[in-house]
Amino acid sequence: MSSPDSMATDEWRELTMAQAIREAIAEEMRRDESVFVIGEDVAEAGTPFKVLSGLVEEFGTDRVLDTPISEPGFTGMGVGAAMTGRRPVVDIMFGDFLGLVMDQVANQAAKVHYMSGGKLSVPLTIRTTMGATRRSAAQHSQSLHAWVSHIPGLKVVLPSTPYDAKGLMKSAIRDNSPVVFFEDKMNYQQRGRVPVAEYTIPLGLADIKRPGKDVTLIATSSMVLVALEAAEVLAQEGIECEVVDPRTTVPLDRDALIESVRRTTRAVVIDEGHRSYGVGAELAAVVAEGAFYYLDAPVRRLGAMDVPIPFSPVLEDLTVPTAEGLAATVRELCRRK
Amino acid sequence: MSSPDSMATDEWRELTMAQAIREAIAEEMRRDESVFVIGEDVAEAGTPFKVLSGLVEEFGTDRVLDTPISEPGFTGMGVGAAMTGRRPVVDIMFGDFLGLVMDQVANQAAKVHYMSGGKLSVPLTIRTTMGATRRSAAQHSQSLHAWVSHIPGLKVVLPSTPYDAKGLMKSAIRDNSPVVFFEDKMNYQQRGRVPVAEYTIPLGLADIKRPGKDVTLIATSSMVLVALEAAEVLAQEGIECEVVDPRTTVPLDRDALIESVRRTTRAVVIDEGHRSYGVGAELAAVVAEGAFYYLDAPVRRLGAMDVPIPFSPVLEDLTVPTAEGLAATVRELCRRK
Amino acid sequence: MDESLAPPDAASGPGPNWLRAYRLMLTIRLFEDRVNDLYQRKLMPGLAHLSSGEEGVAVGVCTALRDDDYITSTHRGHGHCLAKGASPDLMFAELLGKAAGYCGGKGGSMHIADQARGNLGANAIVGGSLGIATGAGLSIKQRGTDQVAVSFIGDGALGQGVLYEVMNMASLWKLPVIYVCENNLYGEYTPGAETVAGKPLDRALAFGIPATEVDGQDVRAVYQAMATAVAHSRGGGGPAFLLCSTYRYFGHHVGDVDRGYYRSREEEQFWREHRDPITLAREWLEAEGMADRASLEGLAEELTRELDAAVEFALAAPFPDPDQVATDVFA
Amino acid sequence: MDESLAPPDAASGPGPNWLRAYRLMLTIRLFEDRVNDLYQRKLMPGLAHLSSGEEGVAVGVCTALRDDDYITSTHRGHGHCLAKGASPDLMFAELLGKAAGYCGGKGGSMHIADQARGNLGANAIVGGSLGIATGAGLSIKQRGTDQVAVSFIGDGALGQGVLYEVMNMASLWKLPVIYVCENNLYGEYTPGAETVAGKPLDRALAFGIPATEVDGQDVRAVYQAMATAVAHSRGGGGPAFLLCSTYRYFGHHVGDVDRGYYRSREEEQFWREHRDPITLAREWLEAEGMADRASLEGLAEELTRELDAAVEFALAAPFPDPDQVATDVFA
Ligand SMILES: Cc1ncc(C[n+]2csc(CCOP(=O)(O)OP(=O)(O)O)c2C)c(N)n1
Ligand SMILES: Cc1ncc(C[n+]2csc(CCOP(=O)(O)OP(=O)(O)O)c2C)c(N)n1
Ligand SMILES: [Mg+2]
Ligand SMILES: [Mg+2]
Repeated sequence: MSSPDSMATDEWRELTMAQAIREAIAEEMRRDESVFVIGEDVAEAGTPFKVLSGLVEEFGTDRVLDTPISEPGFTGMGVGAAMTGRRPVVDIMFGDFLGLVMDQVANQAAKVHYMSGGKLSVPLTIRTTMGATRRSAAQHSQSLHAWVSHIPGLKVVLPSTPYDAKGLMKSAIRDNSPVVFFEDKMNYQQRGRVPVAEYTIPLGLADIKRPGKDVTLIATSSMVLVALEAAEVLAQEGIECEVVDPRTTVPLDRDALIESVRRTTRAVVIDEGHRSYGVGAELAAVVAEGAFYYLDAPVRRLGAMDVPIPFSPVLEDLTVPTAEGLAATVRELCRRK
Repeated sequence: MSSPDSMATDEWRELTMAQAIREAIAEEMRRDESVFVIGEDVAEAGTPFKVLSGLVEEFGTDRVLDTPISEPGFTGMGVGAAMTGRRPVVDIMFGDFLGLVMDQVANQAAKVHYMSGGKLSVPLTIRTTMGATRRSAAQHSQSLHAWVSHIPGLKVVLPSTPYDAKGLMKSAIRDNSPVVFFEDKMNYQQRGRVPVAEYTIPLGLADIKRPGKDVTLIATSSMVLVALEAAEVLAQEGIECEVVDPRTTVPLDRDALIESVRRTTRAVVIDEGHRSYGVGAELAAVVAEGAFYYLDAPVRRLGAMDVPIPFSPVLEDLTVPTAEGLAATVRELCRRK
Repeated sequence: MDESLAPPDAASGPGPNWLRAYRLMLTIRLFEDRVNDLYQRKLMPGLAHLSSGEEGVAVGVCTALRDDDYITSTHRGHGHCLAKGASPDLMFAELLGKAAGYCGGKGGSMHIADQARGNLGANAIVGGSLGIATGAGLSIKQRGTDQVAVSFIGDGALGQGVLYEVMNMASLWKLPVIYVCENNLYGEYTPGAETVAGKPLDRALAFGIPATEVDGQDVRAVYQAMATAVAHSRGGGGPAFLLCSTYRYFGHHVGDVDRGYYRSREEEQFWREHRDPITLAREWLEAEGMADRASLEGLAEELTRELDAAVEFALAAPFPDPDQVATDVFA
Repeated sequence: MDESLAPPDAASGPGPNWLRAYRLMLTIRLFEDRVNDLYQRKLMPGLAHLSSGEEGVAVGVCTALRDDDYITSTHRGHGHCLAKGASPDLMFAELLGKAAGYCGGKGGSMHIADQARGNLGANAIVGGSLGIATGAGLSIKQRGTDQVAVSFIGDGALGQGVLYEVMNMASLWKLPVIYVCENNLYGEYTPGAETVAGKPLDRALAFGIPATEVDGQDVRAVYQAMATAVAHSRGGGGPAFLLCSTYRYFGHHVGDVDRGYYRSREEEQFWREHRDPITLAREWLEAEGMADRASLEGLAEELTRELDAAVEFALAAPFPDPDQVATDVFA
């Protein structure tokens, strides 16, 4: 039930990523009055990326709260509100600001349920952004999903299509555990088919975005698009790539990744976080271990360069993985027979 | 020059880890008046672990500053002082509190040098702790070195012996980049040989703590002791383990790790951070890729369970890697021939 | 800024059962004595931060609260937990890491929570529960109930920036949150005078939050000030700040025995002899003829038996099953 | 708490060269106009936050500083940078990501630093430079020099808890740090009135820090207040807080053109017509006979040529070599 074409509906529209996310939040707010949005410039402004435009008009300022510039404070308040009967959707404008809220997220939100022996729970959704090449420099371009993926008690979502974004956001809001939802700010205008009928996508299910037999490209968030682009090019050359999107790093659909790599015998992991000690390392380690006896070549990893993201376009463009770079890696991998 | 026995000196003493760290800081404070210590209860109290006892008596409260409980504030001040001619040693009492300072550490300290095109630099050392089984529960038992290891611009040190701790601390303080220095709070009383003569250990050099031919155990911080214990047991059974300690996750001595695994053809990574998306994932991915054509078995990873650290001793002890668990993993790995 | 709020009906009403308040304070004192004893006999894992000497604050504050009001607590939270209605036996069980404990042994001393009585949990991060309590206040406002949320913090938490972030929002949005600062003169081994610039009350007042200072050793004064603050917040008046001067008799934690380098024996003696909240309450009860020595001694014996039994229960209780280690990670 | 500090010699001395101050303000205005133009012509990568309308604060403050004094700046930092003595050509080069830029193109508009003139850098994290400036103050005190450190922040930074953490330490340790808050009435698209409880000045006063409010559109008033604060801090008096009321003419960033939903055209017009710092300064200079219309027009033409040349220089300058991407990660 996870790919559009398998949906039991024949009514579809084209939506942008931003529209799909807004629709998911609006539907959940209509469905459950305990859902509310809190963050900076989320109301009249609808966020700087206009993702939430229209929400305050429908739900009012009691359920779409503009805050002072106090990330630790309002994230902590989200935790407390979640512990006492609400389902907050906390907006952290740029993923880079996670540095300000890691105590609230990792020490409070993630641990309350466990520390209380299951008596208290934190049905909290934290929306934030990732992704470079917006010429926003080092403090507004990071993809820090590795930080939260490492903390037990947090679920982590990385949608790559409008369809996934809507279905996963609805599941995130309904989930009784804290969920961190990463949106690639460069993809808000990306369009895709979304059914008219309501649907959700369970957290923890990988999706094969493109089937193939020669090599598995495990890609997250916007890197899925990069992988699909590379796969298209490589198909011309007779290399059939299977593009697998974990969609959530926690829970991680290990079996799906390993199964694919066992079939193709080769794998490249591509993620936009910094390459070292990033999400890509876990994904690579998982398949390298799980598919060891099937692998015909070492598992390769592509990620952002291990440098702060530079402002200058000529430099910034060198830091992120590209379809060309990925295609070259795959060719080199497949020559090795 | 990196193992005690190869030192060009015949004068040695036994020191605890805590004494070795204190000695390193005291020596650097005598050597360079720009070095100072700042943090909570570091002066008269000498930290709750008494690591810094005696410093304030020798250097006074101008160079050993007790702060309010304001981690973000005094860490940020450490960055500013470092940018303007000082060499601060910032004390973050428990590694768990890194959640409060990740903005100062990752967005400020780590990026200033790069963002300024190399004009400004941040010769800052952040000391903090890691390690569980102290019955301190979920918010005082984490090992969060994966967070900082992922951020370009930060160097990360994980000493496993008093000898390494002293030599690496002196290098950290002299380094012109920000360094995060993790001390396992369970090891402060561990004793080891330290030369009387002054010495430093360069950051980025792995050390073979025990040579062996059958399997490589890549271990960090206190897990080195666990690995050595397991190696001793396994030696009785005829399995010769090589124990390799990277000592710094950034810079990472990839070649040393890969070279060892190519020789032994098997590897187990053991680190006390949570297993998923942890430092162990990077170490495993590095050797799985670099030694792919030499490996006789999949690279295994041991880390803390992916659960918040529970208080109850009977539960907490289940969450951390043990010599028995490691030995079992190695046996299973070496059966696979 | 209005420092003194108008006295509410709550306070001008019949008033609380002072014998019950006395009983609670004595329960806390006896509880902490046993925690210290368990530690010294190496029967308790880890450490604990005792609130002996600060009973007047916990009890005075919680006496002004309803069962459905929320509190968040600190690393020094046994008193808050008991004052809000928790049972000593299940608390001891938690402190010993037993399955019967409030958190199934997973939380321990620094994370006891008792949601049945609105206790959202102790916290091992200084200031860590400020966001939670203020968020509970937001939840109350959104749900339209007349509960209040109380955030107990120590004077050390005045150093944490998040306090000012949440006070700002609580004031802007008129949230029913009461910040109760237990000023026991020290943060770990450092005197508050070395870490607090200006006057603590001014920090709350600067955010438009009514703030009052009260003698934390006088349980009736604490109750009076708290009842006033509660009436203000319940009535939609927004947040309030209560600064309670008090003192911890023991070290920062049970293992902190050599305290000479940061505070004097004389100072400790002075507080124990002249400012003890339980002694002061007993003297008042007797003077008012609400109780006589004999009845209070009887009460002490009764509580002693009760708490000894609670310890026995906890010591005899089983540890959690190993499989519990992996449960409750996700809800 | 003493709000008004005693006027220092600095201020009662000969005083600054007001023509130079006027020149600086005009330079900033013309600089920002060109940034906006470069953006609209799609010649500048990314975004920029213009300080047009706030020139009086940057220039008034920096006129009271020495070359060796430190400043930290914000995302809206072009004015601070120019007022502290940076050259427009190297700044434009940085904004265009060129190798000749102050940061070799690696920083861009939000991270320009000019350590040669004590500018420790702009910052893209609201409140992100507060720790840096306060740490520079600690460094000054430890090194025993008579420098001061100035932290420019916007009113939005009043929401960041770290401000209160560092003000507390600056006050406790009497650090020579001056917090200059540019209150331009908005944080992005939200009015300050919706995000600030109580009075901003009270927040500094609560930490024992002398605080003054000043008309940020009157460069002489800003200078006077700043000179007083600087004398206080240089003399070992500790930190000071300056709240400057001002206004940004353009949107939050160059792309923020539809502003009707958060502020009115009328309001913008009012400030431009009646409260423009450059117009006010010019009228004063002419009234005082320090300059006549003709000479000021000549100056405007000279600066226009200078800044156009600076833009040309930056446009023609080469981008950094690709290998620069991997340098400067570690010092
Ligand atoms: C964020 C954070 N920093 C430091 C600590 C270590 N610590 C635990 S208790 C404490 C002192 C707290 O003092 P106070 O708030 O006055 O409470 P008290 O212990 O006096 O009751 C410190 C520094 C911590 N737990 N959390
Ligand atoms: C910690 C943080 N939160 C949010 C943002 C996004 N942001 C950039 S500027 C800004 C508004 C800042 O307002 P103010 O401090 O008043 O400065 P102004 O833009 O008005 O000059 C915000 C919210 C940020 N850069 N950093
Ligand atoms: Mg205290
Ligand atoms: Mg503003």
